Amino acid sequence: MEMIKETAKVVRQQQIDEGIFDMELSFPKGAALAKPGQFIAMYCNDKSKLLPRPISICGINPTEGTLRVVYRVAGEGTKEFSEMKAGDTLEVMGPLGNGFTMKNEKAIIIGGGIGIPPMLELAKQLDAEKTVVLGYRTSTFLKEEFEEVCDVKIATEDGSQGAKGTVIDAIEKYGVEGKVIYACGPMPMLKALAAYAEEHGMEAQISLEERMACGIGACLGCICKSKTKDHHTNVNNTRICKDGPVFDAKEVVFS
Amino acid sequence: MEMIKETAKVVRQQQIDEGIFDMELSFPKGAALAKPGQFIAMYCNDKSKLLPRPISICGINPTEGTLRVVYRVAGEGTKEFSEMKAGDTLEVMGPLGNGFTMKNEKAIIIGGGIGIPPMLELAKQLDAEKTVVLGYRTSTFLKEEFEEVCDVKIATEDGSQGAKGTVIDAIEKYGVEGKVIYACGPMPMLKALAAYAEEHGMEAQISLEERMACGIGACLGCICKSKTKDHHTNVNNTRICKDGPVFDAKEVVFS
Amino acid sequence: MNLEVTLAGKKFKNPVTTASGTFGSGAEYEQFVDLAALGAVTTKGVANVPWEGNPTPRVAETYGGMLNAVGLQNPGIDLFCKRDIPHLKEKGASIIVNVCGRSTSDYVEVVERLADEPVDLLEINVSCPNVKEGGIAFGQNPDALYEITKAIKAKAKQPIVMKLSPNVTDITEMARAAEAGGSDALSLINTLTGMKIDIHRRKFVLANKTGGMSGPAIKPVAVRMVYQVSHACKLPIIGMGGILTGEDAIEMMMAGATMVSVGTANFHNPRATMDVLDGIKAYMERYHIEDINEIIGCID
Amino acid sequence: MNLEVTLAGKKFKNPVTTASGTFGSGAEYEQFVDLAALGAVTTKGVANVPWEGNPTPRVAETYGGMLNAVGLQNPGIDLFCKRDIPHLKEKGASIIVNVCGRSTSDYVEVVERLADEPVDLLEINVSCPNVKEGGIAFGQNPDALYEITKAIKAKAKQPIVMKLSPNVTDITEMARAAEAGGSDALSLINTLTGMKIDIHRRKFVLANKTGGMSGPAIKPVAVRMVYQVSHACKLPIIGMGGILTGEDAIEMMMAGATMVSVGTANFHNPRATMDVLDGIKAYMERYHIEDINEIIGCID
Ligand SMILES: Cc1cc2nc3c(=O)[nH]c(=O)nc-3n(C[C@H](O)[C@H](O)[C@H](O)COP(=O)(O)OP(=O)(O)OC[C@H]3O[C@@H](n4cnc5c(N)ncnc54)[C@H](O)[C@@H]3O)c2cc1C
Ligand SMILES: Cc1cc2nc3c(=O)[nH]c(=O)nc-3n(C[C@H](O)[C@H](O)[C@H](O)COP(=O)(O)OP(=O)(O)OC[C@H]3O[C@@H](n4cnc5c(N)ncnc54)[C@H](O)[C@@H]3O)c2cc1C
Ligand SMILES: Cc1cc2nc3c(=O)[nH]c(=O)nc-3n(C[C@H](O)[C@H](O)[C@H](O)COP(=O)(O)O)c2cc1C
Ligand SMILES: Cc1cc2nc3c(=O)[nH]c(=O)nc-3n(C[C@H](O)[C@H](O)[C@H](O)COP(=O)(O)O)c2cc1C
Ligand code: FES
Ligand code: FES
Repeated sequence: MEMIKETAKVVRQQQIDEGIFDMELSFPKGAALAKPGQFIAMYCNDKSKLLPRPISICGINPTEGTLRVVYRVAGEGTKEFSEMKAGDTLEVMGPLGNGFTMKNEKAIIIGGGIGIPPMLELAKQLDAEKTVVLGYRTSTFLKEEFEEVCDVKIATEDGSQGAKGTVIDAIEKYGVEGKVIYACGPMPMLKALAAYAEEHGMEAQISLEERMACGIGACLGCICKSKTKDHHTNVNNTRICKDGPVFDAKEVVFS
Repeated sequence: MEMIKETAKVVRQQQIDEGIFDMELSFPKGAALAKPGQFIAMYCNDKSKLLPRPISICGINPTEGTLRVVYRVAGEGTKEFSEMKAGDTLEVMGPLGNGFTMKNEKAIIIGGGIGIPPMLELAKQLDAEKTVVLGYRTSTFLKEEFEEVCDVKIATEDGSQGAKGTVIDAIEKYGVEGKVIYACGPMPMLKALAAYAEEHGMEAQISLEERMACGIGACLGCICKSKTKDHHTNVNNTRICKDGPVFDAKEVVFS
Repeated sequence: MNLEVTLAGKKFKNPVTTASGTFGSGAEYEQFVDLAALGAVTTKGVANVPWEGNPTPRVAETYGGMLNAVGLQNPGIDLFCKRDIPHLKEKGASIIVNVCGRSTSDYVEVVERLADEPVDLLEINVSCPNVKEGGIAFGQNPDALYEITKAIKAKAKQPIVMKLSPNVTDITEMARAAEAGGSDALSLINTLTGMKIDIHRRKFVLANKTGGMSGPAIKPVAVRMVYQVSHACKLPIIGMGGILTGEDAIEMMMAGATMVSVGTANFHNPRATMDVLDGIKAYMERYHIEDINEIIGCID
Repeated sequence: MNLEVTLAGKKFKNPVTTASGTFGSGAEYEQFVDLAALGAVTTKGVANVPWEGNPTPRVAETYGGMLNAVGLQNPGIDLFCKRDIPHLKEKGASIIVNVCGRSTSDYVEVVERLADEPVDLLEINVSCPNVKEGGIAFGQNPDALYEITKAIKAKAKQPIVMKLSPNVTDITEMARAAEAGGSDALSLINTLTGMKIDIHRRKFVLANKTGGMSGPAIKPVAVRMVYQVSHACKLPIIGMGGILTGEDAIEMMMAGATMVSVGTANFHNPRATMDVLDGIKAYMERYHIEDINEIIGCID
């Protein structure tokens, strides 16, 4: 897997929801290589914060040489990013990780909360019959963009839009069917989807999250428990940054 | 002594010599209080560097509400400042220290190297017969501005302009005379001037430098040895940031 | 919202105090901080007689922190009692006096001299890495720490708070020694010994070669030690080391500190103590915490 | 310009190596770094059998540094010898193998297994704060350190480099114990034990509660200890702790290190090792230094 470390320029940034920002980065070499489900490591300019922030790729534009990220302000690092303006620069490394394996089979593309952005480029690129299911708390950022691509079902925690509850509630309420699940979102959602997929004999590709240091497989900071022994360290751990973040749900041991 | 801690805005910045920058800061409350010989504490935006950088005030413009500083890029902090542009902001505290005591007696105003900038505002404000003597390595930044105020004599290390050697060489070569010396510059120069003043029965007000932490007299980081016991700690040390940076040369014990 | 805490039987209006040596005796910060609004002012280490301290340079910046080797310059207890205590009282501040010495009798002399002064606590600095005699010698040996604690406790009118050095293999051993010696509370951490070299001049940056490292860089070590000590003995803790914000203070308190001291942060921001206090209040509001005491040592 | 250094009788083309555990076995950094251009690659700690390591979260950022509690996950010596050593050799790298264990016999087994491998040095990690057994237990007790050093030295074919923990009262005592036990060189510092609390979730950030602190925040402690050790024993030193730039490396060498390891900096900048090397060269050019050996321990 080829990856690039470079100074990228912010091309555009705007706030799209409460605490949620949409940033377009000029990073031509990265854009030329990126695939849906991969992520980039974004470094802070403030040097008291040394570790890169892993952020999923939400959009890939190889023609313009840009990558798009949509992120939530969670702490100091994402706060710094959110204050950047067009023309500002930051160090980035990527694309990182494996990305989704796109299959030509009927698909359910599922995103929950801040796990929604990485599903957009997949929804665009996946060449198969597909439905998108999105789980929000209340406010429905990026929904319109998904709707431009294919049919979209919604779940909200308070039921203010779509099904009330989780993405699984939406799948059941709207009778969404498919052979392959592609998903990103909070751990409980992924765990539930893994069970759902197994029950329904579906394949599930799930994108996991963990605290990272190197982002490239060297530090063993970001492992998840795996059913089989990992090729790298010969134990039941696999590196999310390098061998993931996307895993076959059957391979993952949920805690 | 009143001092202010505030976010100041860079109004103008330009490079005026190799590694030497001239910055105008909008800091109205500071400008209203400042006197020649005082300094400000400039904080870095990069949070890996916590301590403020003490920089002398080179110009005071209470009407515009600005203070001017001229500084040399010596390390990481001054490098950060040098990269700032009009409109950028930084935290500053000041005015700090005592400043020069302006006497209505024939004066020699002496600056050496990066000790030259603090003498400019003094040269402007001092209401007395005065000559300015400036010691440079080679290149003569700010010289023209001093010349607008009064007669200026120069020493350069290589003799490329003015007297060859130190400011004392210039004083002797040009027969500069006065009752009071006001000086800022490297320690060896100040030590020599203290001896020169004593020999010639002159008063010498010298501005000292030391590494600082608080900048306001609390940490006891920045003391110099004094001939009399200090009012603050009752020992032969005096705080440069608070009781200085300007001292009567007779009070200072040079090491 | 209750911010009042009790430490060693003394009440403080809130848990925020100043780290000794970073706040003088308060006067220098009065333009920025209402001293009466602090839980207490902890003053710069004071000895039985004036100390000159170390040669300069005494301070150096490091990544996310700083080194100091001030060497406990101080005016001696006489001038301190005559000038600094009355001034602090006049301003309405509660007072924690930090005491230093070269020998046990030095410490005892200061403590006795303070017997009738309006001082809430005596913080005993046996952990200064920047003086040749005394100081750290007591702070790195549990037996010596036990002995000096006992000697000071025997003479002290106010509760004593032994201040521990982090430059030890096992901080809990030191905490237990101070507890056994009769300390009423503990204060930690003092600075970590460090060094900086000026590679251009090929010289140590500090005249003293080594200095004590402080500031946010050391916070994880401080939090760890406060946590360990709070589980190793029963004494209440004044926690310090790298507190810059209210969130840092909350972290230190969750680790087990009843009060927190703000040190190096004052140099970065002269209003740091007030910002820390405001940050604590904001945290309490956000999570509907009625009483700050709820969060002390709240995680295991 | 000579960059070659000799340590424990082995020649290295330059003084820059990688800090164990921050560089895997090199493969992950190959896109950024020519492994053959390094003085050596120091590999992640390897034990006699595969280790699973600790639960996640294993890493946390701190001010100017980070904490890790990876817990020495490793593939075991068999896979290491079969895959990692040949790969490194193929890339032209010199190799320093970092060895970990839970008991003396674990260490000895690994060391014996490496006897005929093309490895330059064996760095013995007796200072990992993140595993329950072994590791730090040896690294905080001079007698235990002496014994294990002796046991390993008796079986090792390559020179051994005991890696010291900074979590001790007196690093020189540990250095002398390792010297007495027969260590050929010393490596320091390993990480400082720290803790971080997530105040919003009221939980430890690391599953292991405590972790090892590394990065530029700890550099002053590392420089101080390297300096102290270089004056307390005769062994050459591999210095590490917070090296981010060539200037940091020069500082560590002036303090007494013959080689330097770059660790956490790799996470901040995957080309950090190369940048450090370039920075060293730039410094030498600027000051007309012909031979890097001139600056080792050049200040007292
Ligand atoms: C593969 C991957 C993809 C991600 N994609 C996105 C995305 O597209 N949009 C988005 O908003 N967020 C995403 N996240 C989460 C994002 O990385 C964190 O929100 C972010 O790192 C927080 O940084 P901070 O400095 O604001 O928070 P702080 O809490 O100040 O960060 C402190 C440290 O913890 C790490 N950290 C904190 N929270 C997380 C987290 N949830 N996951 C991993 N590391 C964390 C930070 O990277 C940093 O090292 C992703 C995480 C992973 C692992
Ligand atoms: C009262 C006073 C007035 C000054 N006025 C001026 C001025 O008008 N113009 C100017 O160019 N310089 C002036 N200096 C020197 C200036 O403070 C330093 O050059 C500057 O702090 C270097 O910071 P740095 O981050 O670039 O260097 P670094 O070496 O990276 O700084 C590291 C630390 O050392 C301190 N430090 C380094 N050099 C000095 C020094 N010479 N004096 C004090 N602290 C130092 C820094 O403040 C910082 O805390 C003055 C110093 C003092 C004490
Ligand atoms: C400049 C300076 C002077 C100090 N003087 C003292 C002192 O006199 N007595 C003492 O017990 N601790 C002293 N300390 C240590 C602090 O009180 C505190 O324990 C340490 O700095 C850690 O807290 P911080 O990281 O918030 O600064 C001093 C620290 C600094 C930075
Ligand atoms: C993620 C991580 C893993 C580490 N693993 C090991 C290890 O396996 N063996 C070891 O001796 N030291 C290990 N260390 C310690 C480093 O080798 C080094 O001593 C320490 O990080 C200080 O250097 P630095 O500040 O440059 O990172 C590890 C450090 C980190 C950050
Ligand atoms: S973050 Fe280092 S291995 Fe994944
Ligand atoms: S810098 Fe703190 S007393 Fe002068």
